[in-house]
Amino acid sequence: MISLASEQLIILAILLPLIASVLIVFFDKKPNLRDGLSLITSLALLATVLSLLPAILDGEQPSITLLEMAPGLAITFVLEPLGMLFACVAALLWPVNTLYSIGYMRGNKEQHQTRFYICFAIALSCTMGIALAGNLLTLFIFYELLTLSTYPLVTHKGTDEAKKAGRVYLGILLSTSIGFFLLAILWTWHLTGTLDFKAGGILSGKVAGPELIILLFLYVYGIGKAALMPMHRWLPAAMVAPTPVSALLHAVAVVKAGVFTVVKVVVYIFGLDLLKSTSAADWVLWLAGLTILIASMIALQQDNLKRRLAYSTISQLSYVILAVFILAPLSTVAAALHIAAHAFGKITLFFAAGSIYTAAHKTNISQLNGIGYRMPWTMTAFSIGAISMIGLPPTAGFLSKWYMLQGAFQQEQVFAILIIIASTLLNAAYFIPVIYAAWFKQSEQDNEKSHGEAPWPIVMALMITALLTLSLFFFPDVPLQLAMSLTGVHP
Amino acid sequence: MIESHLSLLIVVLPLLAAPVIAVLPRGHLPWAISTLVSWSVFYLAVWQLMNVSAGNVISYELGGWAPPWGIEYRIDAANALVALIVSGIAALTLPYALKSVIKEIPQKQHALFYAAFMLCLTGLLGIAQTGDIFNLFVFLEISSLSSYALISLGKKRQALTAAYQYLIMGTIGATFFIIGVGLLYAMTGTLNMADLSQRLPELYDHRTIHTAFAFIMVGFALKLALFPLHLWLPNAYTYAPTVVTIFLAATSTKVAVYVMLRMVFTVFGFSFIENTPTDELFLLLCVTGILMMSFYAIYQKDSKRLLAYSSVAQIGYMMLGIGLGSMLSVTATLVHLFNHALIKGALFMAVGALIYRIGSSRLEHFSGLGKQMPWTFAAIVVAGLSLIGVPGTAGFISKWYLVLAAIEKQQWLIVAVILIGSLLAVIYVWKIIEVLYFQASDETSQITSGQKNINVKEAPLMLLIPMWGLVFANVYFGFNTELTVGTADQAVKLLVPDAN
Amino acid sequence: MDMILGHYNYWLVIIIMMAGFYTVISRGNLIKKIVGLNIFQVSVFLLYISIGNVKDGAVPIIEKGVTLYSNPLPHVLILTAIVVGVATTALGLALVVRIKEAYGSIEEDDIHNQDQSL
Amino acid sequence: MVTSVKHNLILRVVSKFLIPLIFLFALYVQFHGDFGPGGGFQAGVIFSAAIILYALVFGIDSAKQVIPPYVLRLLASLGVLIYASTGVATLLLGGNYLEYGVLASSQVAGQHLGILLIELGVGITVMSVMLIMFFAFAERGRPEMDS
Amino acid sequence: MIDNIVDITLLSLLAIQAIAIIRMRSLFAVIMLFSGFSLLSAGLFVVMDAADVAFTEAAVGAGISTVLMLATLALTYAPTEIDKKEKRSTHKPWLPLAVVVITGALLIYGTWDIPAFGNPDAPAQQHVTSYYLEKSLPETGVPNVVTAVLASYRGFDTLGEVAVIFTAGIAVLLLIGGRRREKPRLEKNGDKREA
Repeated sequence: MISLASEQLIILAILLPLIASVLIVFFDKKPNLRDGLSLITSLALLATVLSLLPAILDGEQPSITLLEMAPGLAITFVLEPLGMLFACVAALLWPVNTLYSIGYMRGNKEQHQTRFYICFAIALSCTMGIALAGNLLTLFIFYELLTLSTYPLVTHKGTDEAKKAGRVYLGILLSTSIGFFLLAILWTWHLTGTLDFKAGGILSGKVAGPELIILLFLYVYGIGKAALMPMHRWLPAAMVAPTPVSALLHAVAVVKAGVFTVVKVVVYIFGLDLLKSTSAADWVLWLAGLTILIASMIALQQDNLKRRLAYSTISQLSYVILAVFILAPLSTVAAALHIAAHAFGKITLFFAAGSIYTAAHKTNISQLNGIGYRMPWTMTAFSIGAISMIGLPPTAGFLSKWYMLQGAFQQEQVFAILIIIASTLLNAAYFIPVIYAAWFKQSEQDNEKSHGEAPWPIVMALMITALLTLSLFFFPDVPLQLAMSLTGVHP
Repeated sequence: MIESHLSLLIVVLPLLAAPVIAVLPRGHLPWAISTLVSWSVFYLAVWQLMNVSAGNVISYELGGWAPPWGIEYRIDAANALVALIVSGIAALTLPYALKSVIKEIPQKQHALFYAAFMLCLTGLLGIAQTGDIFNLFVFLEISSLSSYALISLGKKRQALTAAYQYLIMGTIGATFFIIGVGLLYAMTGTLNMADLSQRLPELYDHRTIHTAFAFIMVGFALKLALFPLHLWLPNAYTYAPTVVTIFLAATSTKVAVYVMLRMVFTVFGFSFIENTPTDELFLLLCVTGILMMSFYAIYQKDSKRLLAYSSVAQIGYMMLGIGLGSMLSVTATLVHLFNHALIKGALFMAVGALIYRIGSSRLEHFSGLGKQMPWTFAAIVVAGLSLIGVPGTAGFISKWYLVLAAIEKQQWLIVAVILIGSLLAVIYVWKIIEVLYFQASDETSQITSGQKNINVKEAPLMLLIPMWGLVFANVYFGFNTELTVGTADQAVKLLVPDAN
Repeated sequence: MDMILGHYNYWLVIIIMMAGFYTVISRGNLIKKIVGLNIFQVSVFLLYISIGNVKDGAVPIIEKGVTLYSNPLPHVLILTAIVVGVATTALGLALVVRIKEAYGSIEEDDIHNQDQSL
Repeated sequence: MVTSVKHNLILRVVSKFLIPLIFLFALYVQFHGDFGPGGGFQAGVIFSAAIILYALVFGIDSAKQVIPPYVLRLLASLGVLIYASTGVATLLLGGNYLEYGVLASSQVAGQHLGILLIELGVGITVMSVMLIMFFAFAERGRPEMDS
Repeated sequence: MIDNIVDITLLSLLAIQAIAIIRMRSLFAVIMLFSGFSLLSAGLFVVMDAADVAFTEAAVGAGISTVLMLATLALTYAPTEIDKKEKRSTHKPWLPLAVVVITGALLIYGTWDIPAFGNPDAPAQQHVTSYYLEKSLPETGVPNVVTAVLASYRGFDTLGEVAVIFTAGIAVLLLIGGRRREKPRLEKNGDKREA
């Protein structure tokens, strides 16, 4: 009974945003209805996803197959812990982000707002599809659709710069996914005759030696959304998009879809044991490490706030990859947790950046001196987010890094440990100055009258996410349980 | 009654319609009749496909003379599938034709135009249905002559030279084909395909057979514009009237591909191909063709020409399937044959709708039309994605099987080429989409003779409905592969019995 | 010697065929191309008829007492082919006329140059 | 080319005799095809040749009065229809397409009838198409001739 | 033997004419030569016992085709123009020459295994044909086997043939039916050289 219901819920979770996107078309001329509709839908989606929780916490894995394209190739959805976690994060942040968007889009009088909300809803639906996908094919379909549905958002401004950015965005994401990811999927299909996600992986015993390395390479770089260097260029490019897009999609939905896919592939396609047995996966670890460091260093030099955040995202994503490829159950838990932790933190930071832009029309860090006093809420939230990025208590970031280190120690991955420590310092190095400038520096031209806080929806939104960042530290049980049941460890 | 003569009526109905239409007065009557005929033919084709989908073979003896003495129609899944495509595209193109033709062709020629269209349909269907190689030649010429005439009706004067060029190359191709047929006849004394496949095996080592094979292959390579024999195609597709381009692009090359399949696997037989050394060369041609033509497509400034070059590249994909010569790869060829017809049909229809509104096919004149013509734009996007091979579209299925076939054969170079090809497709498809999607910034619009498409209206329904019919087909066959892959499997079982 | 006696016919036909083929692909004058095409096709007809030829065979019209006929089937095929040939020729020539009207020339190079200059 | 020979008296007289003969010959070829060389196609060509000769000698306009273009168009279609519908007739009589045997009581008689019909169709179409072509080419020239 | 000699002579003449046609640049002469060419080939058909084909080739090749070609010539070169010569081709003939040589070589290679000319036991003479020669009279009552096969055994081909002719008719009407178009279809009227 419950399983039946939850199957319907799975479909509902994917359909809700789609239906919304269709309805929004008709409200083109009535902005209030349109925005209201978006908000309601996002809340409905949240309710749907949350009502899936009990089932999964009872250890069920309801699944539903829509149609079979060819024998063995089906569009299937399965509810499993990692996917649930990802879905929760996305569904939780969408309403907040919608609230924020309303404030931001109106505050900045953006064009084509209807198109914006439509594409946003579609993108969310694709994200749900990725989170709940039951096999590689289904996942791949939604993965590509996500890329395409976000293209109009990235090029929203329609300027030549936006066009260029759009080209880079599509160029990298499509070419990697068609050139490598699809090939890897086909190869897997050729080797195993199935594409289902199975605990312990489906490739064990089917592939070894150099083939394994190549296949791994195809997957890791095919999933360009994970932004592992040198496939990271699209992410900074995507920053021309309006901030809500950068916030939800390029700090949460899209990029997390990338690392999420990597984790899925490692856990359910390769299987930890297969990778542990060989040294085929070591190079990924090293690359992830390097990406973390290099990205952080680049971030250090960016003066544009959003670009700095973008590079920080790149490095944070590689944390997840690093964590997975430590190949310890615990570190896998950490990876799962970090997906959530970073999401909350980073979206807060982007919200803050956007609110500064809306209120003060400032984009560069060098302009932020003393802004904390004019925008106390914003900067408080920003600070919380930054702390979480650095990984200090009492924030979510600490939690994930903690497990990561534990895992690394378990496996005696000295390299990983060093990387984590070094990068923590770097993170601090590029966030502390911002906070310092905001609170303790005096600005020359600005004074209290020049501008105040951003519109209330924005402030409200970023406070919520900041609180989420904190609460994940104090009440981590649910996400933790989900992450644990992913690999079945109980420390 | 009808059931037993099904396969025949498919060809004879349009043949009967043509002379009637030719003498009709002006007005919509010629159009109405040809539409009616094409739909009924489509219906018959569906019926025929259902009859053979179980893997059985229909044999129809024309004139009641048993083969090999009389001419035989021999229908298996492969023919049925091709006949279905041809008639289906025709059935969708003709409703589209009504307005487009009124716009592009002087009224006093309409009757003759539709008559020629019917004859072209007759020819293509005749090729698809027949089991006799000389009869094939005759119907090939019917379709060729009518298409030369149809192409020459284009508005620009280049249409004439394009048609002439096609006429010369096409006739050379056909002549090569009958030379090959003549040699085969000299060695076997028969013209019936089934009979030939019986009699050829003990002659495999004869030089004459190899020569015949070479001539037939080259002849049809010319017809289906296999690189580097494609020179006629881009001009023909670019300057022909929109409707003609749609129909030919979606059907004629496909039929030629089918003939290639039939010749290679039924007449000569798979084991013959195995011990001919030419297949490496063949694959090489396909590979270079795919890459070069895709690059050409990227640099085109005219939308129709761009799509034409992409067609040549896509033909390369289908040929790859034949060249690899495994059951899987031939399945891939048949599936792509079907899907590409849908894709190109939809794309040319959409571009045609743009041309219908702004009277130009130059890309730079399309700037910003996406806003004025959202449905047409959406059609281009979906069909374009299908051309790229994005999952959820028909194009993805073709790519899937093609790459799988290449992997199975451990042909990694070909795998790479297929994927690179789709990446190039991303670029040239996006060239169109980007122009349509973004408003022209002022400095660019100055370059493009200041044309701003402010007060352009969406294309009329008569254009949109068929277009979207094909677009939906693109999506539908991207998920439900029962018809495409299922039928292809049946066909391959008969075509490549001894593969692998 | 037998080889030659048995095949000279084919070889001469092939030479004619190639002459026609060469005219088609090498000449720039549109009319002459068509002429070449015709020669090409006629020589193919010759090939077929040669294939069907039987030494001391009679015209394939059944008569009492005659036992050896030449092969009627190639004749049938070629009758069809001739018709196809003339149809193609007519169409080609009609195109030539129109090209002349549109370009004022029937020389490939001139036409090409004009299209380039556009 | 069309007008040059127009006013040559001898030609006019000769052709007055010649043309009927050619017609006769055409008819012979048309219906004797079963027994000797010839048949619808050759007959059609000869027939058209006669009319072309007429046109060359007496001018296209008078030729067009003999056979106006729209008649030619009708005839061309008619020929194809005769042929194709012969096949349909055999269908309706329960045979396969173009299975003449069913047209008459006996197989051979049926064959005769069928062949007669289709040869007729061939002849008509060939004749009229040849003339259509000739007229088309000749007509096309005229504006240039006048100028 | 006498057959062969006639045969060889005719063929050689044809070859010479064909090559002459390549060399010759006066179009009128070319067309006339072609007319002669097809007459000659008609003669060759007679020698090879193909009466019907000869008949048709003479009527079509020497007749219709020639008339049409001359008509085209008259249309494409105004009466005032004295030199109805084709231009010298500016391209080097090597590529076409290579293509032709390769094709020809391939064909000769291919005819190597072909049954000897005039051999009554060749498969072409046996399989289907023998059936026609035996059965056509009893089955169709038509002594002229060619007609029997053309009209009955392969009647559908002939239907196709009629359709082809009909198509050509339609095509010609579409292209040059009626007088000159009011306005010649040019993109720029500037470059229309009047004939």
